[in-house]
Amino acid sequence: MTAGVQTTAITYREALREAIREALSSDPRVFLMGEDVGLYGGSFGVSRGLLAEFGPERIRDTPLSESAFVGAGIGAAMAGMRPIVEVMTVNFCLLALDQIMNNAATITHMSGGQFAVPVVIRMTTGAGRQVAAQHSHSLEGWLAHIPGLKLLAPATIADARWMLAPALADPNPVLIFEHGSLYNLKGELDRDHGPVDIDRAAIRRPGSDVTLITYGGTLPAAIAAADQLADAGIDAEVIDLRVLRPLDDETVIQSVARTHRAVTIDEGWRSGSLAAEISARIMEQAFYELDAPVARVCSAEVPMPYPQHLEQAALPQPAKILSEVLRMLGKGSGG
Amino acid sequence: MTAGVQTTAITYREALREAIREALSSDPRVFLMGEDVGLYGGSFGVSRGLLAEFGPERIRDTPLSESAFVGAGIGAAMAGMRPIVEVMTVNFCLLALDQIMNNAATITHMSGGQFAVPVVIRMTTGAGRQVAAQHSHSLEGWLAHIPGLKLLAPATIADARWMLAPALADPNPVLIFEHGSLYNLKGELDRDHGPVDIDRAAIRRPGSDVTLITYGGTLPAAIAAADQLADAGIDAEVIDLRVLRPLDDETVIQSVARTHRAVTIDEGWRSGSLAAEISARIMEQAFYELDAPVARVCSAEVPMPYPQHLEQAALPQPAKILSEVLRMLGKGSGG
Amino acid sequence: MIVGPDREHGLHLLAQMLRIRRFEEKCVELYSATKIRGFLHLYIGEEAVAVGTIEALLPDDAVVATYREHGHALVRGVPTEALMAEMYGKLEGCSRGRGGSMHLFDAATRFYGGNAIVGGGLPLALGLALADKLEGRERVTACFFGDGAVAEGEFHECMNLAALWSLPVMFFCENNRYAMGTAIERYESETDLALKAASYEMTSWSVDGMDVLAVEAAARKAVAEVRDGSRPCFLELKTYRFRAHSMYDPDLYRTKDEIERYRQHDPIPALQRRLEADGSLSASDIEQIERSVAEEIERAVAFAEAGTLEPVEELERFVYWEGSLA
Amino acid sequence: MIVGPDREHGLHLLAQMLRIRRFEEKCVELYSATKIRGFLHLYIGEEAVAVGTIEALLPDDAVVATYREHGHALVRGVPTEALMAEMYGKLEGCSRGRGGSMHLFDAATRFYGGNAIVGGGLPLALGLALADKLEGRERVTACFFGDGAVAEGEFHECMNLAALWSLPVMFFCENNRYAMGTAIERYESETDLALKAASYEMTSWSVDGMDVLAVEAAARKAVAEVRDGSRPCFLELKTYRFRAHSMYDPDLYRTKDEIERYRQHDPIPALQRRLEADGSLSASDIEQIERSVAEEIERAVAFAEAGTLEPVEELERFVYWEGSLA
Ligand SMILES: Cc1ncc(C[n+]2csc(CCOP(=O)(O)OP(=O)(O)O)c2C)c(N)n1
Ligand SMILES: Cc1ncc(C[n+]2csc(CCOP(=O)(O)OP(=O)(O)O)c2C)c(N)n1
Ligand SMILES: [Mg+2]
Ligand SMILES: [Mg+2]
Repeated sequence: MTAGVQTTAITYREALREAIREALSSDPRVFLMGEDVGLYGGSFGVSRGLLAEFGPERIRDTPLSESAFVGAGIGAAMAGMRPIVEVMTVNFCLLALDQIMNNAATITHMSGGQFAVPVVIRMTTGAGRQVAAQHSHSLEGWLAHIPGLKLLAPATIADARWMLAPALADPNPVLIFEHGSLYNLKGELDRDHGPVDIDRAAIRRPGSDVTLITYGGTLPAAIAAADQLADAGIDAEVIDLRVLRPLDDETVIQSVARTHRAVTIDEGWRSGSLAAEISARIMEQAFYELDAPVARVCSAEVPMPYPQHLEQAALPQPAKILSEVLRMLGKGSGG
Repeated sequence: MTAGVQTTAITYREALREAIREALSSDPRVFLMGEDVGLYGGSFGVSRGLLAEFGPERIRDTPLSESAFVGAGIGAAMAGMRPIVEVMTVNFCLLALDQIMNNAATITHMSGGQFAVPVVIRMTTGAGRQVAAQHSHSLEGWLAHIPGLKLLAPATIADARWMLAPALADPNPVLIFEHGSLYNLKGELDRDHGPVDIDRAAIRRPGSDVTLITYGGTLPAAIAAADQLADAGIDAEVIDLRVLRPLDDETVIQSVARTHRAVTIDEGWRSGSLAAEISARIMEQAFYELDAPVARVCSAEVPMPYPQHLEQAALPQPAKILSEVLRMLGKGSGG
Repeated sequence: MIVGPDREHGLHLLAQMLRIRRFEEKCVELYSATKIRGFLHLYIGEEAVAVGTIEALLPDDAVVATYREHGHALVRGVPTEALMAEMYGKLEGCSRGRGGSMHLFDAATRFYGGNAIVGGGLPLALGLALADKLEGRERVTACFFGDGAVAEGEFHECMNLAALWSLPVMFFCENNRYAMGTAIERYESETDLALKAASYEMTSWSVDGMDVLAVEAAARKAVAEVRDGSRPCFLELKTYRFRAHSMYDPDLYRTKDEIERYRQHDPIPALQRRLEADGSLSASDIEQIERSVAEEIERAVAFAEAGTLEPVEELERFVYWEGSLA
Repeated sequence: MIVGPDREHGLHLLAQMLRIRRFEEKCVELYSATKIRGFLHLYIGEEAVAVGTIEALLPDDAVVATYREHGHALVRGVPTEALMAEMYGKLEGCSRGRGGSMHLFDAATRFYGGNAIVGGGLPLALGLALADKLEGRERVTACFFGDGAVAEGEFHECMNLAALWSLPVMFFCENNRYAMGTAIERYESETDLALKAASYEMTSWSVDGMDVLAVEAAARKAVAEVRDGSRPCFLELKTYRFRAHSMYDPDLYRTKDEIERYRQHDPIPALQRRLEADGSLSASDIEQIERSVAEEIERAVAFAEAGTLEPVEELERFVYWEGSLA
């Protein structure tokens, strides 16, 4: 910790709440709506206390009507408000996808640039809590296919705290994905940090032998793998994409130009994953820099099974990243 | 045409209709349902005449309730029927995506293999008719992300005619995408052909210098580009993927191993396209065979604009394929 | 019984309906000439609905419509030239040519589209109204949709949410008895749509949508409830489309007889007859209206013809907002 | 006034409710011991609903339920051992361990899940019923869902389609007054749910879901309508959950008082008192039922404990169907 920087111990959940509280306090156009965001405090406890502080007009509990309230957020944004819409989990956003793709992502273009859609849509994403096939999707990489949207994946406490303000200031619809495994993450928060750059990826660990590219819930696995690789004398760089659309090619390509090797770690299903897009972009922009084919460590292509051992086997794990890198460097066990 | 083969001149639309008629005639468990499939004859005229022939119990007009009737098709399939559900266009399937991903694709696995879901869901896809942003999506490559589904894209009259029977015989949910630009395609149909293989891609034009990989609505553009390349002395192989999930890697990889160059042509938006997946797989399985990076010709990343010149500019065109290949072969205009 | 309008207002309503009718008749011509492409959904026969309802709105109110929205845009005040240029896909169009017939937008008149997904506009209307409510503005959001949209889940979610939150949304259900080729009896178990609205504790009425005076009277009453009561209302407008669903539709699912029967209730001659009976309308009045409408449309066509095509280099503009917001 | 059951039937109903209660109490224990993981939604307090309604079904009928479905699976006849093994995620579970608490499936008893998307099971129920209708089988599909599901668009689409097509679906709406932490008055503009059903021209009733005899009587009547009339019915069962929404829920959105008030209507003591008053139930009866239930659950736990974990190599099985179909 640099001397002189004011920090506080805080959880990822609290960091999100602070960001929302700050937005509500500083801009009367901001309001929060979603299922159980009010009296219940949010199904993951993010908005606990906000109803008491800001009242039911600005902290709005909604019926189980995902399409209606997501669309209402879009409409309110078109009319000049700055709504934060919480879709309880990414699994339920399928019910609102028409509104997201055909309205939020499209209206600015379709109207010839007349209407901005400054809505922020937050959702929890990811697996790891044994909640089985219908509640364990990681769809953020897949949703990054849609032009007109911006997608953010805060993977650190600082990003959880500081991404919301720039997302609300953005004139475009911004989707923010909070991985369920991160809410209880604890760490020190730089209190004077201020809004972060929501255009760029971040290098979370510099390295020279291989680039590990990831985001959101799999950042801890990538860091853990990099630590284990360091023990084996391999110096891995870890890139946290942070922004899933539009992708920051520059940071990725420059890293690969230094390391000549890349592995993307992505909790989405492998086929058609964001990891595929990263691989294709490296192919297109850095092919001649590569010493080995870009590899992917993704989730197994199965609806998530309930039992812990199968779920863990389906998810990207440090051990799989490790063995991918060792194989790539010709140091595999030969298995 | 080989001597002795019985053929008839037929359109793609008629070929689809014949396939549905055959299915209805040969299996009492088959029925067709969707918006305006009956009295109206299908919004693209595919089912014209079938209501009169098979009656309203088996040709069922539905309300505008995409989620309910797609889900009802899934349920009926679980109970032993063989429903053909028509979603008028891919644009509206967003409203039924929860049923498709969380039920159709998931129930077999989630039930531990107890229930099969032999439903066929047909939809029109694609742009090119100036119907603008909300009616011009090409989402089939994107939907190929979902495990548990099979996805087919008939690009020829033979596939339009012969893919339905194996799709209905398949115990899994099968999505069939009919590109709107193909319905009026006319050609000769081999009457004795019989069910086609729905596991494999097809080489539509053998070649040795470069592999053009595509499917569905962009097959004609790829063929046209190959013809023009032939004029320039470049021998392009054209692969029609036919099956978008699970992908037939073997046909693609073997071709690339021969040609050492590949371009994927895909009407989906570029980022997160099926073309990205193809690129990533070639990266993983044939990196050392490549003489140049795999390229993609996709749709521009915009909601489709209405005016013809902008729409055509947004779509993959033979000229773009041509220039991609020439660039790859170092024969670009240098522009 | 609706009291007759004063002469001036009567002529105004007639002119508004004729503007729509003639505009669309011209569109049909232009479609055949391939000047207009893509989907074209005509409102011919239903003009009394847009004219009567929008009459009840104030300039600051908002409108959300469907893909069958030329009439609404016209009478709402979107410039006819910009509308026609949009139909042509020209840069000077009200959506810069990018939207076309189904996606007319106009910030100046608070015209929020043109939505081609059945039911897709309803949630937007809720949001516009919510913004007004939160900001304490006494504005109304008028939301138009067809009978077919009532079958969509979205309708149900939006009716409940609007009623629950007392949002100032005016739901105008244009019941032309068909969703594309499917008659309402064939897709709704209960065809009394106003009854459905009541099941959300929402005030609802039904009115003859072929009678522009009746429509206007009902709309004024309903809009007043929304504005003063700050709560949603539902108005069913019973109407009929004389033309096919779109230019692609062979229109084989209903009888010529049925269409003919409804043509007897054509809202334009109906109003004309009424005004004539009142002595408020003379042959020269009609002639003058027709002439002025024809001129307006001619001007619009000339404007559209002279318009420019956006340079291809600008294809990727407006996918994201250009610049920042206040 | 519901006539009292005969002694045997009364004891049967009591035993069924106790099976659910004790099974779930054991699940809570096992959850604390981390034998059961993920989401666990308890039915405690609502037992009369599953017991009374499923009593009205024939063995060949189908059941579609929600994530709060242990009770339904148990009384429907899914073997208790297989249920408990499923809670453990063991290969011997009724979904081979892959589904867990929210995804209980059993082909043998036509138990079609366990669906964790609110409203997600309704379309499936329509399809099961449509298959029966098309094949001319006189079966009923019972579809369970909560009050919260009524706000989903899917509910609306399914009510209409079921009524329109006269599908033999029995809609059982388990109104426990809360969707997670939100009370029904806070998310429905019209809280009379049976009234909503009526807006689809569907026969509907409402019944005290804490009185198993009343539930059974109403369910028998409704199911008979569905079976004989070959059309859907809607039955609202007014009930209450005594426990939190799931094990994650701190339950801070309702008062202890409210919960206590409803506990006075606990369906199990209520039936017990009634049977005692009739003289049909003695202390030794209760003791015997409790003993047999305890043994059943002990056996199930032992079975689950002894069960096997599926080898990791089998992870990718069942994503696609293995083999072909007839
Ligand atoms: C969600 C969705 N489903 C299907 C369609 C195709 N479609 C366009 S208009 C239409 C009929 C709508 O009927 P209605 O709501 O009554 O409006 P009308 O056309 O009669 O004005 C259909 C089925 C669509 N655009 N959106
Ligand atoms: C579509 C969808 N939205 C949100 C959720 C999260 N969720 C699970 S249960 C539940 C409450 C449902 O309430 P109700 O239908 O009344 O059933 P109950 O839990 O009371 O039995 C919610 C919001 C979900 N599973 N699915
Ligand atoms: Mg209509
Ligand atoms: Mg409930």
